[in-house]
Amino acid sequence: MSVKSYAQAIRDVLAEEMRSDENVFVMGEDVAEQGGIFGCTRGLIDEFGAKRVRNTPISEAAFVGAGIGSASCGMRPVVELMYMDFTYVAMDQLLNQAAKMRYMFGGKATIPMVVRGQQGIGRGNAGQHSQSVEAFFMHIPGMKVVMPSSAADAAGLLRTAIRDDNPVMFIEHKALYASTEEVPDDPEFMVPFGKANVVREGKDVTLVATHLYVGMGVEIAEELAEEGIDVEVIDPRTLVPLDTKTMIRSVKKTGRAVVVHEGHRTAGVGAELASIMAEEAFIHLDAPIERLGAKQCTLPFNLGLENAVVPQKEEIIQAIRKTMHQ
Amino acid sequence: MSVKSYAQAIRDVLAEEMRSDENVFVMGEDVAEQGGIFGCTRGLIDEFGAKRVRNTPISEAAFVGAGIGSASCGMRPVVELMYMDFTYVAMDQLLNQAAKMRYMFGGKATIPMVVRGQQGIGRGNAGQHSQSVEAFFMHIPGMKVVMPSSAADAAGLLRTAIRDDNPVMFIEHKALYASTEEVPDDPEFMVPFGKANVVREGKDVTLVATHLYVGMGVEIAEELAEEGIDVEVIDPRTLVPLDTKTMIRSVKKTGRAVVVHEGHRTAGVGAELASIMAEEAFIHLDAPIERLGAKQCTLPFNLGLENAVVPQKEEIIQAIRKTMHQ
Amino acid sequence: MEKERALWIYKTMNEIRKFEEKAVELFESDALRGSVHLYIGQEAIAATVCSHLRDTDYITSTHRGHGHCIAKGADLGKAMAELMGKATGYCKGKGGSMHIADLSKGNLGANAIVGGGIPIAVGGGLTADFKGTDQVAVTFFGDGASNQGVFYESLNLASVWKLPVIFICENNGFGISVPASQSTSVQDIGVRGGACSIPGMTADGNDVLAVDEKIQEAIARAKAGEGPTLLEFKTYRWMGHWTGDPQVYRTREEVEAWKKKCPIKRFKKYMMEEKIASQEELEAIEEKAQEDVEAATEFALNSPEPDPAKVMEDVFTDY
Amino acid sequence: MEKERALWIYKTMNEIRKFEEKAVELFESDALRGSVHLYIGQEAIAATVCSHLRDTDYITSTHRGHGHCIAKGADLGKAMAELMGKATGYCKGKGGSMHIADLSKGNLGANAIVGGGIPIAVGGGLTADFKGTDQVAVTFFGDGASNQGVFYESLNLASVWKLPVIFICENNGFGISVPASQSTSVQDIGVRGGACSIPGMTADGNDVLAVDEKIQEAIARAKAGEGPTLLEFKTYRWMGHWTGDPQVYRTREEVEAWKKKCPIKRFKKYMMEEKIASQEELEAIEEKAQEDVEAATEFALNSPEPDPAKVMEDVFTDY
Ligand SMILES: Cc1ncc(C[n+]2csc(CCOP(=O)(O)OP(=O)(O)O)c2C)c(N)n1
Ligand SMILES: Cc1ncc(C[n+]2csc(CCOP(=O)(O)OP(=O)(O)O)c2C)c(N)n1
Ligand SMILES: [Mg+2]
Ligand SMILES: [Mg+2]
Repeated sequence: MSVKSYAQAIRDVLAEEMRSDENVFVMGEDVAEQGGIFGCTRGLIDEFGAKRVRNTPISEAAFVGAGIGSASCGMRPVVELMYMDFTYVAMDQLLNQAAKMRYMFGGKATIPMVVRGQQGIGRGNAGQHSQSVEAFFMHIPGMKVVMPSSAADAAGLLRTAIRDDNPVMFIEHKALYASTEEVPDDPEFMVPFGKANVVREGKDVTLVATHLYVGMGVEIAEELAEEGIDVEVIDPRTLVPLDTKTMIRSVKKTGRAVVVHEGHRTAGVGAELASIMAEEAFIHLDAPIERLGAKQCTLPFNLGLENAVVPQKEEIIQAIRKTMHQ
Repeated sequence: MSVKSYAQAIRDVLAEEMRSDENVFVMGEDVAEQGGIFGCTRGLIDEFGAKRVRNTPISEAAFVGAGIGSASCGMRPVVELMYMDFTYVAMDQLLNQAAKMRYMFGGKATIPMVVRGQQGIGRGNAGQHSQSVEAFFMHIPGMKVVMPSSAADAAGLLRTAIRDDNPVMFIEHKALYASTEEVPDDPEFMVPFGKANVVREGKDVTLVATHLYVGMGVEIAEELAEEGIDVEVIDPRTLVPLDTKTMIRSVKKTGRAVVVHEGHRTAGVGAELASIMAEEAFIHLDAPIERLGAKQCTLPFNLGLENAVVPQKEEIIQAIRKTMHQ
Repeated sequence: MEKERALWIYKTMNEIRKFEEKAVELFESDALRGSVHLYIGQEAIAATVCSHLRDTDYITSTHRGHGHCIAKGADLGKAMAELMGKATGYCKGKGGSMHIADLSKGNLGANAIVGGGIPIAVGGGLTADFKGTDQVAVTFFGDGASNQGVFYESLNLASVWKLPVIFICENNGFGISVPASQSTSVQDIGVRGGACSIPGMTADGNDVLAVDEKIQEAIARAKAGEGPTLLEFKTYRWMGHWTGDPQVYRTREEVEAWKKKCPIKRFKKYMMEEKIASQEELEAIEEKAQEDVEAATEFALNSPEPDPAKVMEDVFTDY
Repeated sequence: MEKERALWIYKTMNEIRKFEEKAVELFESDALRGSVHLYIGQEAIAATVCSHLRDTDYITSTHRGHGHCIAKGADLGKAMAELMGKATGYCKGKGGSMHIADLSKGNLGANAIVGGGIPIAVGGGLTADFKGTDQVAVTFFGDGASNQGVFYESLNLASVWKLPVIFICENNGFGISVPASQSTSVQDIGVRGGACSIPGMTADGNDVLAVDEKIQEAIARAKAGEGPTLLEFKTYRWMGHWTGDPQVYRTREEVEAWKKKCPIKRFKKYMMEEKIASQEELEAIEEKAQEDVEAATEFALNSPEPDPAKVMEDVFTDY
């Protein structure tokens, strides 16, 4: 075990996977000398050279497309998108090509490509640099969708992603890069897809949370424990495939659930998670499921406004309390 | 009143609005001499000339962007996307620009642009020409989202869209173009946004449906009426703004709901609609809300496979029966 | 041209022509649904270009992809079965006409998104660069596609990385109903290579020999590590954009004039004049192509529909 | 150059420079958050180009937009307030540095998506075409942006429609850390106009006079109905891509060499040599610019934070 940041964990797995498989390579804007704007490819160029650590032009559609092509020819590209907001300029390559090729070709293509990058609030990047995009990729079938909420998960899930034979959207969060924890040194350490993490067990209410809200959820659980509310915190880790079983089992036990994420609330991932629980645990529910997400406005620049848009700790606590009072 | 097809209704409103407002113009691929691949701009070039009925290069990002720019300079563009699947090549202009500009600029820009086109199954167009895209535009705030399910609605909603001062995604369905009904001749006929259509009243179960499923829903309701199940069929008409009141009022009355659409089920619009009803009518619900949508695979070419992916009449009936048996 | 290649090209052009004529027939008799975009009139390009490619070389193709697919070695039966959406088709009926791929032959796929396949071919060239092989990647696309941003991005990417990618623009003068003059700001699309320091050349796409000359140059450049080339071939599609296209955008005379420039007849005449092959030899090839298409059609017609129970297969490799 | 214009340009360049120096100061003292991309070193371009534009002419700008915004007539106080996210800022604190727009002055907005503003300017030119006015639309973008597909699509669209759009590429040699040589397949981005039959010109962006000459030509073409022009101005950004950029991609010497080519000093020298203005006059302008920036900063610092209760306003016009 080594204590590492989330960014460092990502970097180390990239290096290890590039070492063990010569087909793995990295491309994206500023990934070479710069080591990525958030440092996730730092130093890779020194070890692996400019061929396997490629700076790209600012042409996301072309380099995602080149990733797809190279993957279908046997390479294992890891494509960095600096901000997930830039998926929009490459959406055709992501959703019409990468996600659909295998299926449309009747299983003839195999596309072991990872598209990774960060999203979210926390740096005053405003509307075009703070969005959460997971709902798109969960909605359109064909890509796996991963959302690591801690350094160890980032490491274990990224290794699984790189070794997966399917296109994977690996969605990091900018405000998590500096977070640190113990990460296994084992170069085979993998976190499987489709297995939710029950971060904290509890019997009164189920809190399903992603990214920043996982850590915040645990804090909240500790606080509420003092007043006798026992919160079970679940991090789905991967949205595709989704571990519905763990969520359903939990809500059947607790009879109450709160879902929280940073993406917009309307037609967001939370709607899906809440619907699944409502469908599968209907008779066990003691209260309506509470659903929290960003308000339906663009992410604003000003910090106070930004905080007014995304769910705050106190709101989550209120939501939990609300479910308890019914 | 005149009996018209859905395509003709669209064409006529375009002509009328172009006649009454010189700032309205139409652009897109094949909209001029060809009159649009589906005939929705047929003959407009003869009346309005090549300046106001513009064929574009196959450059969706550029001409959607030009639409945005012209709208923010005072024009009222109606931009045709031949297939909604092509939103993906213009997603940045749609979701990062059109949807966000007004907000990011603190209310300084006004973007009266309509982006219209068709989507969906029914012509064996396969994976890249059969998708439903409404969930994206419902999720990211800033564009209104309209889904007409009949010729009269197409006419009334399109006029409202063209006169609206905000960007509107006007989503037609290819399999509806030939459907006909009486359409008011009144050149001021408008269907307001944010008002659901209770297509058929009923007291036993609420069926919320969009596009093709509205008509099918009515058929189903007639059939089930014979066995004593009284189905209320609701067409939201616009997803943004969404008439939550009508849905909630209905489900409070019936205690049962089924939601059906052609877009993918996972993280689809139905998840949002079901969640809203589950949240707001929790204590009134007698059964879990049933949610139907396309399976999580790409839309296949073969007709039998296509039918296996999108909800079929019999499945909807089963879902309704299921809610009744709880 | 050497006889073996010439005969292969002639066979391939005939297969494409007859395959498509059959497709129209089937479409009109409702044995076939969906969009069928015909390549008739453009056969010289796919056949000649692919005569220089090996199974290990890559191509990406378009909505008008039958020609490329056949020229890259597709089995006619599996291709026809796919057009009919049968279980025995290349895509098990899941893709149809616009999505045939055969990675075992280096065909990375047709594409229903205009321009969508272009960067994917760059990925093929990138793979060759990584592996240090002498493979080349060819991407076919139309004049209309050359106005898509991703075409340009791909040119630039292939250029800065000096990849063995050959960009082949089949300029048939229209994007559906829109004449190139209304949509495309240059006369010769070949010049667009200049925006990315790529040699661009324009030639007659109905002339096997002209295509042959240019593709050889481009392949030589690619193999010598000199990077990508942009080739524009002027041609014409005889049929409507889709079956049932009212073709308001052109005159019957224009179409007839182009039919006189039939690439197949022209090449036949050349081979006979140059004594590369006799009329009998060539007619035998024509007949054989027709027979093969008939057999393919039989196979397709007699093939089963896909099983709806398997509709969820092939989304992912593992579930 | 005529005195009035020269003095305006000089004033504007100084305002931009001092505004940004202040922004750095504020950023470093934590009075300001987010991404701040500085225009220092490139001032000649925005100032000279905009000296030829009226309020009715349109521009679109970039992530590095303070210069364009100020040159297009922005109020320094409202601009500074926006950088601080204050309620009195151009965007009421909702947009920040990368999203300042002022449609009343023809500024259709900065943009945080590289290339995102380019087609929007085409829409400005399209409007002029509809209305039959002699307005022009100018879009500023970087060398890196010239590799985005939408740049090329926009060139083509403006060209086929012969719109009064002027494409201005500010080539500062880098896209963040990536040198143009690694990402951009041409030496002179001006040549890219050729891909769309648009005249492309390359000139020294640190020389007010060179910029002045080219922009006048382009505007004349636009007003004469001859369509778009692509202008490339070579320049350099003195500061890191963002505040805190470690700048691993260049040497201190390179930066120092470019600082010697300061566009402001160079123009000052020219004006004095040509006796367009005296040293005193120019120093008065410099001082005034400094004072105005100080006042703007005061205004911004003393402005209130936006009210979180109003966060849902401005999504739509009507709700
Ligand atoms: C991104 C995108 N836009 C539009 C279309 C609709 N469409 C299909 S084929 C076609 C014309 C393509 O023209 P060209 O590239 O010249 O190829 P051709 O059909 O002439 O072979 C269009 C507009 C599409 N499939 N994809
Ligand atoms: C579509 C997109 N890709 C990447 C980025 C990240 N990014 C911001 S600025 C920049 C460099 C832009 O370079 P250039 O166009 O030369 O402008 P400069 O910053 O040099 O003024 C990059 C890559 C972005 N904002 N948008
Ligand atoms: Mg064409
Ligand atoms: Mg630059």
